[in-house]
Amino acid sequence: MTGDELKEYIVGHLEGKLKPLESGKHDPLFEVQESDLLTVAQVLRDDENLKFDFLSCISGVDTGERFEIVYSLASLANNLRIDLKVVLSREKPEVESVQEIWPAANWYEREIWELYGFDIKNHGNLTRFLLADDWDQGYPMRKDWDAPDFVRFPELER
Amino acid sequence: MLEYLAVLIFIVAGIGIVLFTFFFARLLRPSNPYPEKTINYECSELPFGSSWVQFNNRFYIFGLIFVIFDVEAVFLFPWAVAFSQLGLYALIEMVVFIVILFYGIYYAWRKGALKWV
Amino acid sequence: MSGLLTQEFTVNMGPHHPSTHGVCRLILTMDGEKVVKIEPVIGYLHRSMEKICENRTYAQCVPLMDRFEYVTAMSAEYVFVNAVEKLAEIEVPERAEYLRVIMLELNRIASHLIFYGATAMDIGALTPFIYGLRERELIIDLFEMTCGQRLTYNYMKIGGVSHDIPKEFIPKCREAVKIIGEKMSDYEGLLNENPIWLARTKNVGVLPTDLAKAYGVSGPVLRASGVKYDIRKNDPYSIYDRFDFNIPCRHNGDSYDRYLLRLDEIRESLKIIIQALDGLPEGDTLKKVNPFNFKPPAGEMYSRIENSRGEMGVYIISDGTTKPLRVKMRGSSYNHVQVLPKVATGVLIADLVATFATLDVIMPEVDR
Amino acid sequence: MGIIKKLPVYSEKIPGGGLVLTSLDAIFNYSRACSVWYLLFGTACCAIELMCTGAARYDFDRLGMIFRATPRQADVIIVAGTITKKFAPRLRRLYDQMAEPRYIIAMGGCTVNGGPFYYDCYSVEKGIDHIVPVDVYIPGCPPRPESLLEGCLHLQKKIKTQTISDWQEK
Repeated sequence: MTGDELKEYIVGHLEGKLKPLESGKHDPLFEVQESDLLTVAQVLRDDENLKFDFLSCISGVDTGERFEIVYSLASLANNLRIDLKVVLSREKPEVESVQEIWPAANWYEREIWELYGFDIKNHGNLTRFLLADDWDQGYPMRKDWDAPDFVRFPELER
Repeated sequence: MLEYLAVLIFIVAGIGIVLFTFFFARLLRPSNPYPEKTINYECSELPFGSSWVQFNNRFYIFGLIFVIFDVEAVFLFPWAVAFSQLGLYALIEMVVFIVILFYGIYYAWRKGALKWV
Repeated sequence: MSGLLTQEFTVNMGPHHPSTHGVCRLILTMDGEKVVKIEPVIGYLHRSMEKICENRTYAQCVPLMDRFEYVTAMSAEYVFVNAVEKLAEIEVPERAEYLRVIMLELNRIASHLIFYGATAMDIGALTPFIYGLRERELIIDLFEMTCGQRLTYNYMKIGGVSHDIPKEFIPKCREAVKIIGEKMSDYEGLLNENPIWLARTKNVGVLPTDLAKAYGVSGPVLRASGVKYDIRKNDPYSIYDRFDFNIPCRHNGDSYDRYLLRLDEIRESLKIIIQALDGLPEGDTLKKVNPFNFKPPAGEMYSRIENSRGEMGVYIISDGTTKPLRVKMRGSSYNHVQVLPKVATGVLIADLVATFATLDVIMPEVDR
Repeated sequence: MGIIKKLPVYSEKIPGGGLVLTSLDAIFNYSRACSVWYLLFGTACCAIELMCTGAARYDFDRLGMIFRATPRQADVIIVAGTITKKFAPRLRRLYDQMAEPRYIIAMGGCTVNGGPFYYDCYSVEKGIDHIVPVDVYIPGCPPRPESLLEGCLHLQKKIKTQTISDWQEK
């Protein structure tokens, strides 16, 4: 299935739950509401000729004004690859944990919780992970984060 | 009497060399123990929990059985070397020795000591 | 004997340990020699690469990608450069594509040779370490000849490769390929039928197929568990569809299969290199792009390639400025450490070390 | 450590004492310099270069340097790789657990002052000289095995200039 057929098939199959975005350059990118993320993920994994059983990675994104979380999925059986994007609210970013569908998500979500501060609901063990044990300076990967010893790369004027 | 003197010198020299190497190094090397140095090394982490626990000593039992039969082999060597001059009597003697030890391993085997848990 | 009352104790297989391939800490709850529970603690090499990439221009991110995965630095560079070229639709000249494939495959062999040496050293054999690294030096000479560095090459630029190969590269490369082809029999003769090696790795750390897929395991570890999936074949990038090579695949997923599979992959890579050397066209090697104000169009892109450890991916979001908005680096070792507790509990600690070695984990991919 | 502590004091009084002290220094320093055992320690990219230096072509054994897995038996830590804020206390503990006389070789740009991770980085220690006392710095990212060998030769020169009298304070 090429990119466009895949897009129609998925949009047709999951009527209204997700809409394709143009910013996905190479593989189809869909936007999903946070509420029906789990149902979409369940369908994508179990549908007969989709079978996205391989979760490549989950990327937390802070675009300066909004938070997003992107799931990159792949299907080993049918050689397909898509991305799912969920836009989160700026004040209280929280998202459902997709751990039951893809167990690989455990550590990715834990890392996003620690570096971005998204609250992952019923994840299980959201504990200190990558940062130093006595880290208390907030969520470092956010764009508006700063710290006393955080040295910015000087702007080289061209 | 003179021979015993040689044995005495031999013993004194043996013990002396051991003690010398052991204590002379202690005099020469710098020793500066302080608390951070004397915690035991656990992959650069602070050791937690205690290692004073009861554990399954399957290796210890195997080691014990091995030592018994290693010593048996030590006794076999002189006999095997001088086998031709010793004649029939030594042969019977050694066979009895081996049978007794064979009974030992049979006992350990039946008792389940050789079972790998 | 089994009715003994035995207590468990916890011990650190901690950040500084000869067999944790860097700084990964495993908190082990042990019952005598048997490992009851493993809890990996990572983060000792978390160098916040993704935060750094957000304040660098695209050309400046490439040397940083070398440090993301330094054993196969060429593949780390390639995955980033490939993503940017697809975002900006840049056509790479033919000769550069061939040079890239040659460098990628040479780097895969170098990485498998380090795997061969390090795994054998973890399990207790010291000679393979010297064997493996002796042949690897031949490959490092080739890299040094073209881009001047031994480990972090900064060789691939956006739009091609930075330097063309010198004259004596091709004969030296053919000679290196021939020597490694011959030395493969030494490697296999040393370990394949070695009874100690078999006892230490046969059906040790068996990773069933569904567990492997569920935990996002990829690369030789996945192919050793019976899933014949290789991104070079299933989702070909660059010019891999022009070369014919097959994908070794084994089925019982234990440490011995993972070890054998990587030796087979060295042979496949040798075949690819020979075909690429024969088909190397003439022409220029870089479609010049001004690195200082290079602005790819806004968009998002997840590019993934098959490096020696598994699927390596980069998710780039560009907002049309000279600096990427977000660069998410995906290393396959991240999933391999995550699957380790599921694979290596209830075994003796010696088997845990063998399993951890054959999963071929290196820490920058895990901690980034 | 009884006699050696008082040896410099006595040797000043005896007329030929200085000769005894310097010759003893020479023996100690020569034996220590020619068999510096390094700790098997590597966090990042420099560790691969350390492995290559330990392997067949750039052999460490020529300098008498053998890798030891525990700090108890090591004389020098070749800090090969980036030291993050999470790992700094561990490095300090490793250094503490080594027996005197002990040395530190800071290998690679990251250990000198943070290297490529100096700017925009929230989790890397900018250089290790405020964690452990460093004897030899080796620049490079990663430094070539030849420069690592040269660093070790510098360390040997440094060991050969030491005297017993300055052991007392360390």
